Amino acid sequence: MKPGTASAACIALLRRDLLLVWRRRGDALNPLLFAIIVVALFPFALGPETTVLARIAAGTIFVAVLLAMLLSLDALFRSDLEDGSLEQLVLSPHPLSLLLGCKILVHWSTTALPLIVVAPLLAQLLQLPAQVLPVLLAALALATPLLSLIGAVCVALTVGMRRSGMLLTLLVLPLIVPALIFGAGACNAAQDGFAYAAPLLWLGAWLAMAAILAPLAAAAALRISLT
Amino acid sequence: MADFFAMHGYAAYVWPAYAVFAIALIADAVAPVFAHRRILRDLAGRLRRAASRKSP
Amino acid sequence: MSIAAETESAPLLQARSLRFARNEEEIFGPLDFSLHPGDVVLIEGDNGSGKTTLLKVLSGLLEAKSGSVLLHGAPLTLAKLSHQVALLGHLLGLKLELSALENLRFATGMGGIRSGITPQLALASVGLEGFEDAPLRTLSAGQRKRVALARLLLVPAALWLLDEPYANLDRGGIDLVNRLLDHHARRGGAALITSHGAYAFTSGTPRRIPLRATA
Amino acid sequence: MNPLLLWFHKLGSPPYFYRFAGRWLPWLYAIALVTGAIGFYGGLALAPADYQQGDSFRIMYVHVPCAWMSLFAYLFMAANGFVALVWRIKLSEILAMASAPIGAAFTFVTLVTGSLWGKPTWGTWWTWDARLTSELVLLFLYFGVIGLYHAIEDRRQAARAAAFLALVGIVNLPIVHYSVIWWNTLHQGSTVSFLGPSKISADMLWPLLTVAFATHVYFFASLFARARVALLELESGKDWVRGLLPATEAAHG
Repeated sequence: MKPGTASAACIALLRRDLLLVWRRRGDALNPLLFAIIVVALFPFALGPETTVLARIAAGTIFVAVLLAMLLSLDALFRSDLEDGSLEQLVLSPHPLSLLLGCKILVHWSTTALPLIVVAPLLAQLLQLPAQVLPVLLAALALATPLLSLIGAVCVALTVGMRRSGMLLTLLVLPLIVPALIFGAGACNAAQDGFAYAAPLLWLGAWLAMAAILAPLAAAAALRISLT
Repeated sequence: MADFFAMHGYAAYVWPAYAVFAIALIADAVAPVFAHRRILRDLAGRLRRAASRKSP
Repeated sequence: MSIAAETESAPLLQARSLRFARNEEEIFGPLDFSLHPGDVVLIEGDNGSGKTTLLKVLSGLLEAKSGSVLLHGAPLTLAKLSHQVALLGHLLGLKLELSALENLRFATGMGGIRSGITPQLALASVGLEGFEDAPLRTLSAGQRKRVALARLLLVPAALWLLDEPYANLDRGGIDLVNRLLDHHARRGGAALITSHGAYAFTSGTPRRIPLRATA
Repeated sequence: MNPLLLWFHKLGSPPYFYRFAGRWLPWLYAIALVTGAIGFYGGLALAPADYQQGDSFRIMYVHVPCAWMSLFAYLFMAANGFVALVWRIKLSEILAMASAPIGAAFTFVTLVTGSLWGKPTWGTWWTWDARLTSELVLLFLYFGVIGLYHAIEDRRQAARAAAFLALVGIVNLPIVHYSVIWWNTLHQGSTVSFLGPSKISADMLWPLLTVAFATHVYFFASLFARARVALLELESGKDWVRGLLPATEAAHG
């Protein structure tokens, strides 16, 4: 008899969830498409003037990426709840926070990572100055995991509800205001020639804290919603 | 007195602020009173129905 | 050593004046029973009598209103119990996009595996030889249930909590469940089964616990 | 047992708290009304006009106490939420959830009065001043807690989930506040701080503190009233609630 180890469980969970995303890869593209469409709408609303677009580029991309991720957050535990996998997950012998951490990692790497990859394209659409692009990518790389982590806590709280979309938005958005402020703020500072390290460091510190606390909080929240 | 209510031209800002404060707090204070009555009424109705079901 | 002896004699699972309430409304209780190695116990009750809820309370998914659940004589905590308990609910916990084999590999990755068995062997013993790589979506409800039963065979859990294990199964499937239970009991395991009574055991007479909603 | 602990223990029992809160309720409302009236009289009539802002500064006497209360109510909610989650005390769940709508009301008043103050001071109804922006985020946090509480069917589970959200919010609140301050200085907004603490003279200060006292007392009055309602709802099957009924029946004839 071989009892499962925590690392084997994490690997099994990561493999299964990535495999599931791969099998439903059409759905996985939706957030990407959403972000591109949202960004493409702005020039229609504001006119194609380069200076105007460049001014709002970083903020627009940030908002579009966060909204696109929010759109996909709802599904984080939905299918697991519907087919009973979530029950099995909660009952598994391993720390639930660790397992949820794996699920959050999968969420981030399958929704945020593609968004970061297309961010240069979005930046080009909105005429973001080339020297700001690295700052934008760094800020996105730090801010998107925060959304996955904090979002997971909120999803865990709303997991049993049939229509949680609007409520989830209401729960998540106030909590991730700082990510938007620091992330887009760093880009704006870089664009205006100011120092941009401080907000990025703040994001990093917050991310480090959230990476530890959020999975624990998500596990506790999930236990509350399931019992 | 009229001077007091005029607030030296700031009446349009000062009095609405106090009005909002008063309205919000009165609404907040009244809501539980009505809820309290409604619950007791509902409960009494439920008990009456239960009693009439037992002894028709 | 005395501790070991004590745990030896303590029942695998014990419920002591267990009650459960939802929104302050009593669902069942008080319940007293114990399960020793080799026991297969049937919980009988009508729809809505709280059978599924009881299994969830015993597995630690739901919290009892009062009373206690003891596992090997020690109070139940989620972390401890889950090594030894396998729950099969109405929802099977299987992914329809994945094949039977992929589902089982995930289960063994999560919960470990018994010695002397492989996912392939488990599938063969529930009569699904040749369906290893078919996505679960293409299988029938009964066949999916069999995959879930194969998971029970693989995962090293001494206590099985089975919610309506006979549902969706044909004659052969019902026999299969009985054979698995028999095997499990002889191996020193124990099982708690719910049923609303439509299915009869084909072999042996298990202990029965009637469950009635408390008025 | 320590008599104070014993009393707290007794207070935790729903019927005892129901009677206790019912006895105190009229007194609390009366104290809040009287001290509030004194404070407002002092603020509106006795305090001298501000040399810069003229009489518009008198909005301070509603705005600032409400802003304090919006934070106080949140802290109170989170503290009770913590107790509810750790020690599973039913009364704490109820108190946490009862303070949410009161806190939201205070936050709302803070925003509206801040806006009414901003118009004569800054020339605009809304400015993204750091404190106002934080208040706005706080209002959304309140809405989230209230929304979550009403979206879950099981009352106790709902209270626990919402209390948990309140705790997540309180961990996040300092980060929100700091980020908003940073953002505000980056954008060099037209922020004129309402008043520096040193500028305020004693005859301006005492009405402010009196009103602040009144709002705190009011908070507990409203809290008790709401908690009584929630207790009745949650415990409607219990004998002590049924015991309340004959009297009300008789009163209605």
